[in-house]
Amino acid sequence: MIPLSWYLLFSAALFSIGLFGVLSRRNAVAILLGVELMLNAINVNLVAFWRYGDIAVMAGQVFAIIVFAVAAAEVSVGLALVISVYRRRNTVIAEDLDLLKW
Amino acid sequence: MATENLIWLLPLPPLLAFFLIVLFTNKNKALSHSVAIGAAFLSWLGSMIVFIRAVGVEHFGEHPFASSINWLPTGDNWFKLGVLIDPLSAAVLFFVAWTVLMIFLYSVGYHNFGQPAGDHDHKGLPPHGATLHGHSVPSIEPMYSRFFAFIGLFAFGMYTLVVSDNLLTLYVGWEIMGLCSYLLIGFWFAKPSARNAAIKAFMTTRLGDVFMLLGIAFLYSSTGTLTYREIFTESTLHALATIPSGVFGLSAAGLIALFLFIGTVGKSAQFPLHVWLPDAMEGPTPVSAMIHAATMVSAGVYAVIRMFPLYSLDAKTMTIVAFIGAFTAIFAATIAVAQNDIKRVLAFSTISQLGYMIAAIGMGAYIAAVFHLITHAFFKALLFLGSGSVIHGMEHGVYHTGNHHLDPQDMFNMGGLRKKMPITFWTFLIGGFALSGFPIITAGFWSKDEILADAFANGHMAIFITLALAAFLTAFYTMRQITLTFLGEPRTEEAKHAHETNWTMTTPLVILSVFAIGYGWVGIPEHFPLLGGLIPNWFHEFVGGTLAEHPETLPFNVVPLLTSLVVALGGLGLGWYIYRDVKTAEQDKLQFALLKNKYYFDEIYDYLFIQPSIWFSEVFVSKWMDKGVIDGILHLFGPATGGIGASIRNYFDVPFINQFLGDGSANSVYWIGKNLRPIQTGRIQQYLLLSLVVFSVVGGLIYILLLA
Amino acid sequence: MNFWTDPLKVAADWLQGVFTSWGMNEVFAHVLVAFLGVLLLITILMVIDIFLVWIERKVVARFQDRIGPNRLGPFGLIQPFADIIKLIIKEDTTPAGADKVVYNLAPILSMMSVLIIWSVVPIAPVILSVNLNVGVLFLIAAGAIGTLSIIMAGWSSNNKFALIGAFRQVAMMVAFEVPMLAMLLIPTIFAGSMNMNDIIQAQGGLWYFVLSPLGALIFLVAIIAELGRAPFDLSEGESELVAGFNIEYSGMKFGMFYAGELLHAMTFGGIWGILFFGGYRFFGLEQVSPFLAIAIFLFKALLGYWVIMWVKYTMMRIRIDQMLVFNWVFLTPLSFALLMVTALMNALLQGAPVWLYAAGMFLSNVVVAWIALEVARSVSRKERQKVEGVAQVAEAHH
Amino acid sequence: MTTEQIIFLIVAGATLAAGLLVVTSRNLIHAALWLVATLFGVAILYTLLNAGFIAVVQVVVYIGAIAILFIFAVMLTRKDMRDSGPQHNKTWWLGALVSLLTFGGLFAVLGQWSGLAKTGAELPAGFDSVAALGEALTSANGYVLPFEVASVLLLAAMVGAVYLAFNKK
Repeated sequence: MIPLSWYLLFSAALFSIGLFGVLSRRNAVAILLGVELMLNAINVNLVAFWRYGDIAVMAGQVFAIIVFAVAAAEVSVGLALVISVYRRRNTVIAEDLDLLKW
Repeated sequence: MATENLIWLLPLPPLLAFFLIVLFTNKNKALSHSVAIGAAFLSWLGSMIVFIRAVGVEHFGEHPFASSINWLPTGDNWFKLGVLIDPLSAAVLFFVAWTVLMIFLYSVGYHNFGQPAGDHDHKGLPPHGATLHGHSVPSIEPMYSRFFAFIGLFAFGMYTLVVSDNLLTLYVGWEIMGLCSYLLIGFWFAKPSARNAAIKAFMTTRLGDVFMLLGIAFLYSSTGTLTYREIFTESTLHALATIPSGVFGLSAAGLIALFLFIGTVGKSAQFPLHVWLPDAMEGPTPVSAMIHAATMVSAGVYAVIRMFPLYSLDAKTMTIVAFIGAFTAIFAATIAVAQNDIKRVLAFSTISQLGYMIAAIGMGAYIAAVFHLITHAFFKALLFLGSGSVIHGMEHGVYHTGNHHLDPQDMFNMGGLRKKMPITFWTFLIGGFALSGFPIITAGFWSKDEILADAFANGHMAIFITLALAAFLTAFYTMRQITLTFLGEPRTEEAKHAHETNWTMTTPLVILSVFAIGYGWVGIPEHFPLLGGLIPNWFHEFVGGTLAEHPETLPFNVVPLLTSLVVALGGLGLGWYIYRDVKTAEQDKLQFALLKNKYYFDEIYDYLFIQPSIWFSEVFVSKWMDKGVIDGILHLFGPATGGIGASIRNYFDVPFINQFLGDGSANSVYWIGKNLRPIQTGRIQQYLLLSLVVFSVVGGLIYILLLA
Repeated sequence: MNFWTDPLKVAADWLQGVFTSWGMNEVFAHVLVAFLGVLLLITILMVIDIFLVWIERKVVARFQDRIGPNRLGPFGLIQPFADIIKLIIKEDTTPAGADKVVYNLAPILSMMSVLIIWSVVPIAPVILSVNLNVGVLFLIAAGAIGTLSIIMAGWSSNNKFALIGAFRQVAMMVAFEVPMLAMLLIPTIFAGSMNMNDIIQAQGGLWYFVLSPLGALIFLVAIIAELGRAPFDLSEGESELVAGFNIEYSGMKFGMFYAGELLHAMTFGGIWGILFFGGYRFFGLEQVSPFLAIAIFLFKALLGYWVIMWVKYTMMRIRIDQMLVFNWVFLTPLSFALLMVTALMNALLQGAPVWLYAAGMFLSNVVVAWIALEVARSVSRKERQKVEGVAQVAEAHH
Repeated sequence: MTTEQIIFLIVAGATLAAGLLVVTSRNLIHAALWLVATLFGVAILYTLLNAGFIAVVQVVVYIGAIAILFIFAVMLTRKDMRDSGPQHNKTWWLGALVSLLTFGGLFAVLGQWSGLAKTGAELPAGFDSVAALGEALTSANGYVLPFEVASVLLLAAMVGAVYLAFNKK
């Protein structure tokens, strides 16, 4: 049997990798890829806690499902945003999209 | 499908129909009424299934169909909502389902479906008729769909009230019906009389409802539950009976019961809150009139019967109930004698019959009350629909002659309709006989006789005599009505040309008349001579199962039987004898002003309550308090505030706030902003990075300094 | 328990015994046996696949009033082998600027996406590769891999035709996965389980085709679109895209796409049979012997395959916009409506006698279908009137 | 070292490697494909956790829909897809530092947690996690409300996405 810690460490690592992607990629799509990694890490945690906690309590899996839904929504809207930005500004480099500054 | 789930679904179809019609189909009349009737039919079907399954169960009273869900968390436990079908509500459900379906069907014909739209009909006014190649014909109701939407909502309220297992949802259904009666009475809102009647009904019932709400609240605060089956446990009842309420020596049970009863007094138009029901006849049609006169008002009685175990705890309350019931019975009956409007007669007879039931409950004659409630609902529904049919027939005559000033509801304009409208006549006759308790065959006889027998057997002599007298009057004015309407010769041209209404109106009459006769036979007392025991007293067994201890059957006694025979036959005979050849209202000996004006109750209330409140609002509040006192004070404020304001501005605001705080802070912020500006690059990743760095640093510091 | 009643288990136990007698580790032996089983299944499938080529060619020939392959061997049975040899000895080109790894990975994935489906297909009462409790969903998952393979192929060939073809194909597959999923849920509702074997077992008395004919029909349409065969073969419209996503592929790589498509078709035929026609069941015959059950299942699968071919060779190709409109505006709402109606009826008729249940389901299906057709008709009439003007339509009616 | 553990180590290692490639590879299509690989690995971990349903849904939703969507997006925004120029911004080292910090922090926190070494109980016989999940998702006392809300969220997202990506020309 695999100890819980392995899963937790794995998801921690995956999360950090995703975070790195989010923080360092220039391409907006790539940033979203990083976000996906982070979400997956969270899901692994949730399911692992379900498995190692009380099996009868389905909260972990349910949350995982909810996270799926949220991820799908996030990606669809995010990519739609990227595409419409690309239509207007003809770029998807996050650094170029800095209209928000002073 | 499981019965419990089915019960949950019972009230829904009419509600859906309501929204469907209001939101989508109100343009299309045919679609609207088919939606409404379809919904009513679904509910009817479900109710029948539930009823049949209920009858099938052995000892249904001990384990009724019940299910409930957690609704509201109240601290340590839940407030439960749920449905309950026990023998009582099953029996009530039966007649509700039938009557409601009949009403829906009947309305189609009554509102002249299929007739052309009126030439100059307005929304909010009764249809004035249309001219179809040459001669004038009835025209379809302008707000046809709306009407069906309303009665759909009404049906929802009624079903909710019947199937609910606690006082709260009962109260919800109750109020929904109050709203519906307001809407339906004021259906022709362009008629001032209808408007006022609607407001009057609403206000009067509201008075009762407020008390009922008080009662419910008191009940909840003292027992912590509103579910019947939790209230009617030995411990709870005993506790209620022992706690003193602190109001004129009543126990808590007594006071609660009294409050609930006031609600009933309002809803089922008992004295002194009966005044709204006669005016409710302003409602567009006997359909709506019958909705809240034959069906809704029985809701009030149902509420009392439902809470019977609570009532029976306190003798005082029971006495009050019995007294009010009996008084209303005789009181309304006397008024009914002098009314000429065919619908008003029925309205007052309704009031008096409800008084019967209330009196019966007051005497503890539980089953008799239920029995009379149901039989009365059937034959009174039949009578109202019949009267509607009569009026409709008369309107045909009116359209024929074109004399629109003639009141098609005045019985003195009718007469001899027997030949013109045979179906209506026979069904109306059956209903009338049932109402006046024509011996043996009619349902009304059995239920009424049972009440009288109860009164006699339990030695309530005063009530017994009152009720007997009321029964006599009932028979009398019923026969008066029948005679004036159907027998003899037509008094007017219109009456000559009245003719039978179409099948959508007559079918309900026929069906209901079957019940008006047949329903009595399920409740024939066992010890009745000859007939007793031929048919087992199923009703007594079934409904009696609702109570914890099954009420014993009465020993037979000949006195009440003779009384009811005498009063019924005597009243009928006398009524026919007096009115057999009365031509005009002038020849009517019994048109006392006192009775005609309903003992001047409206005037009294007007003088006692309405005028003072008008004075209070207009003169006292508006003129003195508002204009005089409050405005005066306000006018004082003005100059004073002005002075204070000016000084504050000159000596504090301008120098300190503006120059020092305002400009100073603005300048400093500007300076800071100018120097911090470069940080804001507008690059989301850098923001995130920055926040994360700060977070990790601060988190680390906190961790090191505080936790470790 | 002898070989005829449960061949697989007998063989597996025997092999296990042999391996362990060689002094092999228990676990390792088990894994090895399982591996061999998988290998066996794949081999059989591949052999069937070879003959599918022949069947396809024969059937299309008949549809087009030809004879089809008839030179090599009896009825040209050797023909497919010749085809294969040809494919193998062909030059295996890789376009310049192609993304090598992805380019070579794509055909493998596409073949894999077909084969992986068979890991949950019960081919006989005792022969279920994996008795997965979410088998039905697994189909969609496998389909997802197929989609991936196509887009990889289209992108990596560095060819705009291929890319456009892949885009169309993927758009279509993603679109039609929705009604497909909805229709997969209908047998799930009936059987109360996503396990394929349970679904088959539940179809003892009544095939779900009887309960939900409309569902079966929609599912058929969905799988045809998933396969990208006519009338949904717009991803490889020769006239516009030459050959679609696999335009740059040659030799055995193309062969893998091709064989994958054929096997996919038959597989989906089998799935159709399982979900709506009782899989390997045929009036208790399957109890006689597993081999008979396999035969029945294969027969049903081939029948489904034949239906798919029938559609392919009778219908004409539709445009991409028509396809998308057809799916998103018509098929998806219809399938959802059907799903809801089925669930509702299932709840209402809970505990009703079988005949009533079946009748209710069937009638509800018919009603839904009728309404859908009425709506479609009125809409199309309006369209026509927009285009042609009212008059002609009116007279077209008389 | 049981078989499960071996499988886990292999899969986890491969997944993390794929994840690293997702955030580092210059070619975005490759990054997306590596994402697919990562998701597969995670799905396998789910199966190791006896969460078959979640695993399949992972494949269906992520690979079948999300990954495809990514690839589409990358191709539609083709101009920046070329490997020209750096794929990481100038502050990538800081980002790396922060994520390493995060990992270290999580590691430290986990290291102190007591329930870390606990191993899950055996699945009770005949326990159908799919059925249980269905119950939990639809029972009134379970998670039906979040479930419905999620559906609403999806609808809103769909509408928003269609509106945003709709070409107003």
